[in-house]
Amino acid sequence: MSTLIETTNATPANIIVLRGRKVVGGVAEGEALVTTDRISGWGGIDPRTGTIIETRHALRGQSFAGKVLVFPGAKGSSGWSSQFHIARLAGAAPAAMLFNEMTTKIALGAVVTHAPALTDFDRNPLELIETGDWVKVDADRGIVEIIKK
Amino acid sequence: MSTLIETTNATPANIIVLRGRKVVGGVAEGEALVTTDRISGWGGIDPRTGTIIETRHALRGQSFAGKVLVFPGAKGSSGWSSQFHIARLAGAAPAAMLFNEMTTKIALGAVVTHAPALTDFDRNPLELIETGDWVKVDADRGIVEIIKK
Amino acid sequence: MKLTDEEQAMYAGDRGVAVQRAMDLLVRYGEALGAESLVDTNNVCGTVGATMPFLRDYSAKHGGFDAVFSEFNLDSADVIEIPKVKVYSSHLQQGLDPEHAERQNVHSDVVKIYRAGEAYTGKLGIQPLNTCAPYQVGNVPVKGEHCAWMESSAVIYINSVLGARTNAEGRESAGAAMLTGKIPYWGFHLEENRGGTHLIELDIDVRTVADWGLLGYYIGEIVQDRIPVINGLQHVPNMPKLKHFGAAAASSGGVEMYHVIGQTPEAPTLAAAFRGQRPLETIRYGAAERRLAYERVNTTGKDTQVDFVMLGCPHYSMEQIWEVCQLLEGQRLSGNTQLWIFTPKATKQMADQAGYTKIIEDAGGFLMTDTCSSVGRVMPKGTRVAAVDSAKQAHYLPAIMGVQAWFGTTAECIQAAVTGRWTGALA
Amino acid sequence: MKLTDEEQAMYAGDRGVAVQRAMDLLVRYGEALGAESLVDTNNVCGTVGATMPFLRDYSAKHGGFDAVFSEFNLDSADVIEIPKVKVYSSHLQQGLDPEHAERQNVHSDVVKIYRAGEAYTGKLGIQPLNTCAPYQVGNVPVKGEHCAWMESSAVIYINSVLGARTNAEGRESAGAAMLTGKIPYWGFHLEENRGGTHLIELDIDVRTVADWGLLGYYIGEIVQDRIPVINGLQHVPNMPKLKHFGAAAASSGGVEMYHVIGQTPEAPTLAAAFRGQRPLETIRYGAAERRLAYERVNTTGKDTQVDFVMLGCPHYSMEQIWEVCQLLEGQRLSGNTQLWIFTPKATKQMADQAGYTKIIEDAGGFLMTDTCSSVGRVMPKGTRVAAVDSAKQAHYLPAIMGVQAWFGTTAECIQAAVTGRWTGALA
Ligand code: F3S
Ligand code: F3S
Repeated sequence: MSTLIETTNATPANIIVLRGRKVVGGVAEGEALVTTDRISGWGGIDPRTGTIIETRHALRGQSFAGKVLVFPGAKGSSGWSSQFHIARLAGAAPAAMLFNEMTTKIALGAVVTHAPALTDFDRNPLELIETGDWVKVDADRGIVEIIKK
Repeated sequence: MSTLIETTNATPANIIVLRGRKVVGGVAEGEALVTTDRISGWGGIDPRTGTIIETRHALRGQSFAGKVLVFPGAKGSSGWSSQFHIARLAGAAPAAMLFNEMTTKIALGAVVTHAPALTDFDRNPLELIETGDWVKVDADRGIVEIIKK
Repeated sequence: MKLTDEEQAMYAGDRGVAVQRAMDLLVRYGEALGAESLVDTNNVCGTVGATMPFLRDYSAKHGGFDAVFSEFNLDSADVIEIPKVKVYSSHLQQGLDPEHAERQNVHSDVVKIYRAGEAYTGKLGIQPLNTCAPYQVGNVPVKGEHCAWMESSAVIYINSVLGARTNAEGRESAGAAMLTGKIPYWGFHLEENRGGTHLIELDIDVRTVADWGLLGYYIGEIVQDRIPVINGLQHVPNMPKLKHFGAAAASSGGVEMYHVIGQTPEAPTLAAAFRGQRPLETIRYGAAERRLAYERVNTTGKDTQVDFVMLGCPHYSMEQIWEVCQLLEGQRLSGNTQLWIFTPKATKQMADQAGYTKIIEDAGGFLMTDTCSSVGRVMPKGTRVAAVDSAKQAHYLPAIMGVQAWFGTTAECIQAAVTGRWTGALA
Repeated sequence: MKLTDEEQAMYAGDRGVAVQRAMDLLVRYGEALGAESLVDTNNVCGTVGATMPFLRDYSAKHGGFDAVFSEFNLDSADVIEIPKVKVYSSHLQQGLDPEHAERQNVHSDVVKIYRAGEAYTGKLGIQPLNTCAPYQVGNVPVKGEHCAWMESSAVIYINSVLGARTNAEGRESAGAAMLTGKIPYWGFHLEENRGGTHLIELDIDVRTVADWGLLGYYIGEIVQDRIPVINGLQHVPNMPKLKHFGAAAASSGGVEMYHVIGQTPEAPTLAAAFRGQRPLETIRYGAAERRLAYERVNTTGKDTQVDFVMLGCPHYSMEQIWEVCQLLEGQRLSGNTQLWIFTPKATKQMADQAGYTKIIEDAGGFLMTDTCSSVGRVMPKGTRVAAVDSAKQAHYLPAIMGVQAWFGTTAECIQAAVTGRWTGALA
């Protein structure tokens, strides 16, 4: 698998590779769930199912459990980390998290979610990844491989 | 009496005349009690006797009841006015108050003491009045007459 | 991250296992942030309660409060014996009001857990403020004080209004800070990150608590987690107004700091507020924007028959309780409507003493403490439509409890409580 | 003085007799000050209690609480019926703790008056904070808020640390402000009077609560009622430190406002603190000055056998109560020494809940509320020598109660409570 993540010029046409900074180490892959809306933790998700519940959110009703969650960043209550912490213990955490804006909410949330997480990308993942794409994340090496659906 | 308070060049040698700004109107006279220490109200005086009680105060143990109190100004607790208010009701208020430094403590204290009071003098009363001098205060006209002992 | 000798010793385990786990979390967290070091803090506000169902189950399965603190405050699956906290630590809001448990549909077993938790945290030295507004009950940080606070409405208040320095911490980082007196030196702890980013020009007067709430709700949605600078204020606000403003801005966006020119302590002038930089954007706030905010915050309100009026988000002050009493005195609630008002326990003590609790109860309402409807998920049974005077609560209550929520002034809410009908409108 | 139309109407009696008397007092007071106008205030802190002997007698003779309010809050010998207050009004400390009345040698008749007064003021809408530290229990003014507060230690705190604007009001002006929402626009309400006058250069580190108290005591005596500006701070203080500093400076002098460069909200720089003016004087504060302050504040301390340890001036916060608990836990007081700790009632509620009151009582001490030894003139019978950790209390207690007072750190005071001996010394 690791060879696929090499950033060679030989990358197939339907594969995009991003580089970012490690927030939480580890390797994971899964289907992308992408939103340009920031995500609230407390009052924004149901941690037992990983479902977005915020009233006017684009992903309302969808679950990130097992997905590679791609989003701009965190907002709202400081209950962010504990909601994602519970989601992990409930088995409803994302497989990985890719986000653009660093905040304490998301840093701590990612740390306690124990899922690989990256930020500070060379290109904007929100523009390159669509919901349904298959995404492989090697946070230790700072590499994301996107296989377009 | 009012003629005595005219500021003519004919003022006798042992009489000094000061002009100040009215704080509380009225006319009164009495023996001066002078201090260059500021006075605390609450914790500084015993309002039932008008006695100064502050530990390291120059007038400690002396009463201002019925005296023309000459002092730089007020200090300490905001209980200032209510202590002088009680002193008035207890019959232990000064006959008049002459002071240099305007503060809310002393303004309100003078108002509720109902004794004539002046400030903003043309010369410094602390330098011209000594304890024991006889002092006539016409606050309505802004005139203080000092008869040296 | 660069650690001092003492931090190294803590990290190495020389100060005990709990402190070691706390340092381990702080280092992982600091590195995730990209922080270069930790900073000393002597003022931590967090939550360690174990009354919500998931945590109760965890506690029962894994060995009680120490297990909960280990997992949910230190991110440690091992159960560690938790020592007394090292620094001044306060507890934020809880999940229920133990004195109104039955009314809140909380089982007496849960109240027992609450009481046991209270004794546990008391012994650890965590002050039971039990409120989202610690600055209303004695924890009032000073300008420049490095804090480690959770609770977005409190974070934005102390950063902006008091000039203290905190990021929005989480349950785990606050727990780790309590045991170590350390927090990542990042974000709002650093002077260079406290300058404004967006200029908000007020075209209308913002004067009432409700108007401050609308302004916050509007701005938060636009600036998200950046730092708005408000210019053109015509009246000096007060604590309730800035409290509602901040809570709203933190809810619709993720605002953790703002400036008000001539008002907040780090914004004597525009240049000072922006730290000499140019605003990224200028946003005008006038009658149209106010209306838009009003419509957005009222997104879920549909039915005018109101079952439930919820006040006290953020937790009410004495001044606000008195205002309600003045509106309510001598009236009776509609038979179909309940009124719950939330305040810190310490504030309720004064309200009891002043006779205000009785005025509220005589009208049929209740003054509750320690929690709120969104955090405790506590509402009268069968509530379909709620009325609130808080943009924050209007934002969260529908999402969390699946009800409709009307937002309006306190007077409109009391009116709804008395008549059972929502008649609020933008004045 | 120039009055607005509404002020004229109040002054003319159009808003009732009580309001007319209030305006009459405010006008006399404003003219005494030389004020040009009044300013609106929506935050008044005053006292209206009637438990001290002189006021009890007055009340009995002249017709109860309205008579007391008329004379002592409005300077009106006529007894006026007092209406509800017009603006947000809080009650400061009282003359006794009704729950420790017997221990404080207060007769049960006086407790009855206290309780009746509580009901009276509650109905008027005066919040029973019952503390000298309103900012610790929910009344936290914001920067620029025009207030009308009494209590010198609170006045200096909100002016300096919070940037609110108040003069040191008295009982009468606070009473008049409650009914009118007006106070003379003079002194610290005006920007031009808030600039520093004296520069204090710190040559030593000022870090502990006791050291802040000494610094305040020293400065107050020198600058009297002017505005000191402290430069050279090495550590950001916190609420307890600034609280003790201000209380001390207000006691030894009449300081109502100060600046700390880089710390307080109106003093980002020296130039800002002095509003561009030059200091009248520069004062250095080093080891010698600290020693002098220590000796002065300990003027009355002679006998090392301590009968009474009094803590909580200004009223303690939860953080300070916890500190005492840590020093005291598991020990017993000396049989010859009593320990009374004063805190706001609302704070005690939290201390009760956390188990801290019990720790203190188990050691033989008491946590009391609403008053203090100097204000309530309450001490254990036969006290000759007291120990305190407050420079303000060390200043007033000997003058008011005729006892000796030792000043030292909180730890030294607890040590004295446990051993019965004063062993404090300047570290
Ligand atoms: S905890 Fe407080 S800020 Fe609002 S959502 Fe609940 S009342
Ligand atoms: S009222 Fe408070 S400031 Fe001290 S003198 Fe008494 S404790």
